[in-house]
Amino acid sequence: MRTLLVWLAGGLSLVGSSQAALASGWNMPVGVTDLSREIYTLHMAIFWICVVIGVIVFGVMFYSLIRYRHSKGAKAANFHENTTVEILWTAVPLLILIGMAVPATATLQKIYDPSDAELDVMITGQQWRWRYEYLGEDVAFNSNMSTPRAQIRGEEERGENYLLEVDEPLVLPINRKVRFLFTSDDVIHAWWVPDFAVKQDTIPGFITENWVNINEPGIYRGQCAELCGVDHGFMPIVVHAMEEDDFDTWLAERQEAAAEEALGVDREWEMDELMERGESVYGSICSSCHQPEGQGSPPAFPALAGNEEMLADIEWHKDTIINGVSGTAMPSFRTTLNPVELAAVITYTRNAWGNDTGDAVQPSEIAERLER
Amino acid sequence: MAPKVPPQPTLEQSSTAVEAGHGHAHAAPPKGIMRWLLTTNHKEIGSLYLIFSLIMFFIGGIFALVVRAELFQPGLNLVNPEFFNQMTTMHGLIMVFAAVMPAFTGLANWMIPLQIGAPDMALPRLNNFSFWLLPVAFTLLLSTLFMPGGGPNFGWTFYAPLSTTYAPPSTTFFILALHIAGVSSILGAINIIATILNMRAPGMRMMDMPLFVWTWLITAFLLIAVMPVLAGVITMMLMDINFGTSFFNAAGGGDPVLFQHLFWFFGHPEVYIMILPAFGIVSAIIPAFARKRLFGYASMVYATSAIALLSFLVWGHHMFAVGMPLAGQLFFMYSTMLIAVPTGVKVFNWVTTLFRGSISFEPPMLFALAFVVLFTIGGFSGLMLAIAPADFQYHDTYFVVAHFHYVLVPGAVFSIMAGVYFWLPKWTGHYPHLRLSQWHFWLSVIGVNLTFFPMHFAGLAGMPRRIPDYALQFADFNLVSTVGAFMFGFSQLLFVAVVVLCVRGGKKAPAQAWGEYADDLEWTVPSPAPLHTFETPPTFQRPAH
Amino acid sequence: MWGVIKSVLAAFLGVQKDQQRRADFEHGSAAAFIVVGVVMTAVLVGVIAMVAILAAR
Amino acid sequence: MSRNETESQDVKVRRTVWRSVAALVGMFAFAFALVPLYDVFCRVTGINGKVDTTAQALVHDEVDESRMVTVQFITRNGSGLPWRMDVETRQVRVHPGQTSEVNFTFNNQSNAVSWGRAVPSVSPSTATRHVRKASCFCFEEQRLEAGERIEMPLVFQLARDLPSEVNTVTLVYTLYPVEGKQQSPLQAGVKTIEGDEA
Repeated sequence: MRTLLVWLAGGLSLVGSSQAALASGWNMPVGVTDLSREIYTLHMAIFWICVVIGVIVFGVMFYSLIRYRHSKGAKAANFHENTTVEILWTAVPLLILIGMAVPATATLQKIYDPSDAELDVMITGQQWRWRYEYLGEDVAFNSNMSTPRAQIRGEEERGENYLLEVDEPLVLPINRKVRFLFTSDDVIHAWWVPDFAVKQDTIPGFITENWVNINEPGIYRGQCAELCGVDHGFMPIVVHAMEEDDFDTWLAERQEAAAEEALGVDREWEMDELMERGESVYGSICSSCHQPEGQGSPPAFPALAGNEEMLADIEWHKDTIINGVSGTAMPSFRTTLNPVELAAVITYTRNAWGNDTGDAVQPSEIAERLER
Repeated sequence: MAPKVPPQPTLEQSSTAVEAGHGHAHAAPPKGIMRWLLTTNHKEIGSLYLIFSLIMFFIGGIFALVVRAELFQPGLNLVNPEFFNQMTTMHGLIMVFAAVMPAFTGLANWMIPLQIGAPDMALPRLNNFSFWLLPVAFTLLLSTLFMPGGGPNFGWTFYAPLSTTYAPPSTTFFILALHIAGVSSILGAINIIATILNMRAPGMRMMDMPLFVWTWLITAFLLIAVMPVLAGVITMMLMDINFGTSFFNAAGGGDPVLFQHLFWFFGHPEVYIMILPAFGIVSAIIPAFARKRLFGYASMVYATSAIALLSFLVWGHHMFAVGMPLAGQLFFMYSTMLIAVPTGVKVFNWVTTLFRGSISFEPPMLFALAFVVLFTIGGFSGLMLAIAPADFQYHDTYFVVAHFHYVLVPGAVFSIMAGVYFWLPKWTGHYPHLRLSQWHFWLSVIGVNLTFFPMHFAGLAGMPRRIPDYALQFADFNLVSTVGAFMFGFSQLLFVAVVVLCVRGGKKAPAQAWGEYADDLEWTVPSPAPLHTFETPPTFQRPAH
Repeated sequence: MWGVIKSVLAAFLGVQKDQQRRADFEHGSAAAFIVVGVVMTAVLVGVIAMVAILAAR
Repeated sequence: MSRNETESQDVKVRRTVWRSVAALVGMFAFAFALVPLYDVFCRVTGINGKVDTTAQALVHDEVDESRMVTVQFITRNGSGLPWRMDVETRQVRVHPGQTSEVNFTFNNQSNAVSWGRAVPSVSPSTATRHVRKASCFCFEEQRLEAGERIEMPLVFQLARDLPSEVNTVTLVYTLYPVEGKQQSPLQAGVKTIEGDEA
């Protein structure tokens, strides 16, 4: 009986998948992992079961509504219970549900198998970006939405991947089991890529995990799926899945670039350089809260333009950016930005929008402060 | 705190036989506003509840239309994301706590004493108090929108730490408002339980009670069980925000996931609080217009109790994505699937009641039939959501939004409207205007489906909930939804028109306004029901058919 | 007692004959039904939990 | 309705009300009781990666040399604490049953005394119950003088009954300031004055 049901479900889902191909963009994506396909099959199976039950129930209902109209002189029968029928319509749904629970349990068991990952990626949610760290590989970066605000405001034509594009996508190899560790710096976010059928909440102070083994190279897009504040709608996820060789090359390049950036810490930076770099860091990291012109949006996000506390005390300024402020949305940037970026953004905020203090903070100074 | 109350009318004369408008021996009630402020009459308080919830339904509806208008096209067109979040949050809070729940309480106030043959609620002064808490609570809640930093912006589920550490300063007022609304619901629930258990007409046993009374009794028990948990959760939030505790703050050794467990331990039974009375209303209307006794009365009562008990075991299905261990995931999946069985029993019972009946389509019946179909669709998507692996894809998308709106709008809200159309002749003495009611029904049904059906597709295609702007592939779905939402919203003005016209006049209704199969006790008193009824308890007789 | 359990079991499934139901309500006390109902709910929780834990292994 | 019946009904109503109120109070208390219950439940079952924070006795039984498990250590900074937290090694490979020690350093980089607390979390959650810690700084409040640097060991063992599918265990420590105990030098001064007056 059970096997029969599973077969039935499978058969129905085949019908479903051919239809889904016709109506892509209306249904759950089949996805590019074994698990996402399995979940899609479950989804279609339960969907068709619901359709069949619906057709029967609504069929009887509408038949009755048409056949037994008072206006056509229908006379009501007088029955109001029938134990056999009642037992039947309790038992049959129960069996159908058991038939559904079996494959669903099997799929869940596969999802909960943490063994034998070849690559660990730590994913941190932060208002409102994602941070990816390749554990043990010395590669880490932030991933911000790259859709220009002008498109959102409708001043520019919207691109094909409007709101689903980032400055730096997460790059993953195909055919390798990749383990994700999730956590958050502030509130709860949820990392979701429909094509992987992975949706996991990121919880501050706690760590959760999930994994993926991608079958096909490509670019896969998703979004944050847990309300996380003002820009919840603007923290997309883009994953670039590559052939294994390409991934290894990419990883080596990233490691090299990180090493190069580290060398830049020791040299003396010009004011212009710092301002230029700072502007780009500010634009991707700070401006979503403190606003592009530093005007902030009090009371949650104080203005930086003309902020007396910040301008009067450079040490306090550095301290706030490096360590954050507890109990507020201001996180610690100690590890999420490198010394060059920290120095640049401090310099920028002390000199932009009429804050003309003339202070230039050197990366070496910040690096020394982080090490001491 | 309780307002000064006019002296209780003395029982000198049975009023059941007395025509409304003359022959009353009661002390004249205070005039003007004081009459409404001080009333202890269950019918007047019922009307107050219903009027209040109708006003709130429109306020919550306006918030929904702001949300839908913003989502009409991609881009930030009308409001900024901060205000958008306040609108989604307020829409949810107002609709749940200020529209749907008070509407059911209003119907309970009006109808339960009439249906069980009691002269009034058991605790009339408490009744007055619990109503007047509501305007206070929701004026306070709405006023947070004008406070610095804005109103609540963390969704109606107010997950910590977004609602604690990262919340706007007005959150303390939000908590206070919710506390007051909670006290109001609890007092209402106590009153209903005390009335039903102690004030039934002689000869009416529990199993003789109309299903609306039964479902409300079970709902009231649920309220008493879970509203204190909500009070506990928001008290913990209050302490985290203002007194430095760390219930939900990881930094102090707390756990944000604990918040979700506590919230949904309240929240899932809360969902049933909003739907069980609807089952009762529909179970009264369908037999009346199918001219046939309800199929399986007893199994309806049992299924309602089973749903209520099971509702305490399924909260984890709201949290499949937080990283529960496998056994927990499976437990909540199985228990959630199980709850589909008694729910199915109810639908089958209604359909079988229709089978071989003699069916006519008066306005209350139209809404009740739409309820059965559309609530069942919401039930199907609920069943899909119960499958934990598939829920990873559905969770927090528009698929969920579609699901719970199908259960709550053509579910709870349609049942309330069906109930209003059903009982309007009893309340006003007139039948509702037929043509207008039909227009209201058809525009509402079309509007509701235009609004919420495309959301299924948007969710499956990958659109998350609670976003103020969306990727271009979701544009068509959202456009249709918005058109539907405005259609549904404006067609509710017809509802107001029908009610107002019905109060002022219309075709006169007899005592037993909907024929011999609407035969509960409320149909034995004249239409409109006089202010005081059943001061001499009626003799209850079991229905002949 | 068996009768009460049978009735509650029937109630869980939402199946109950009108006659049986009348008999219950004429003879049984409400408290017995409530207690048995709660106990059976606890048993149900145990059963589901056991199945879940076994399946999770 | 006779006077007598009315009274008895009042009594019945009153009884119902009191019972409801008792249930209410019970449920309100239950909500708060859920907090410690949940905590205990989590520790017993390991849900949520919540770790038992008391020191446990290590078990000196046989080491399972047929199995190697990778234990990863990750340190993270919550906002508002001017400390640097480091771990001497990012990961170790151990046999179940084997006792290992890893050193963590805490460094107060500011020029004021401050209190911090490292909150631990373990993944996968099925492994949580099988991580035994003999000495740990988790959850304990640490006080560091301005510029002070301390080293603290974590002595741990993986239980031999660690589920077989687990071959990587991740321990994450997030460093948070202790609320209400941080003070800037200025505030410290004010406090002393108040203390004098008292």
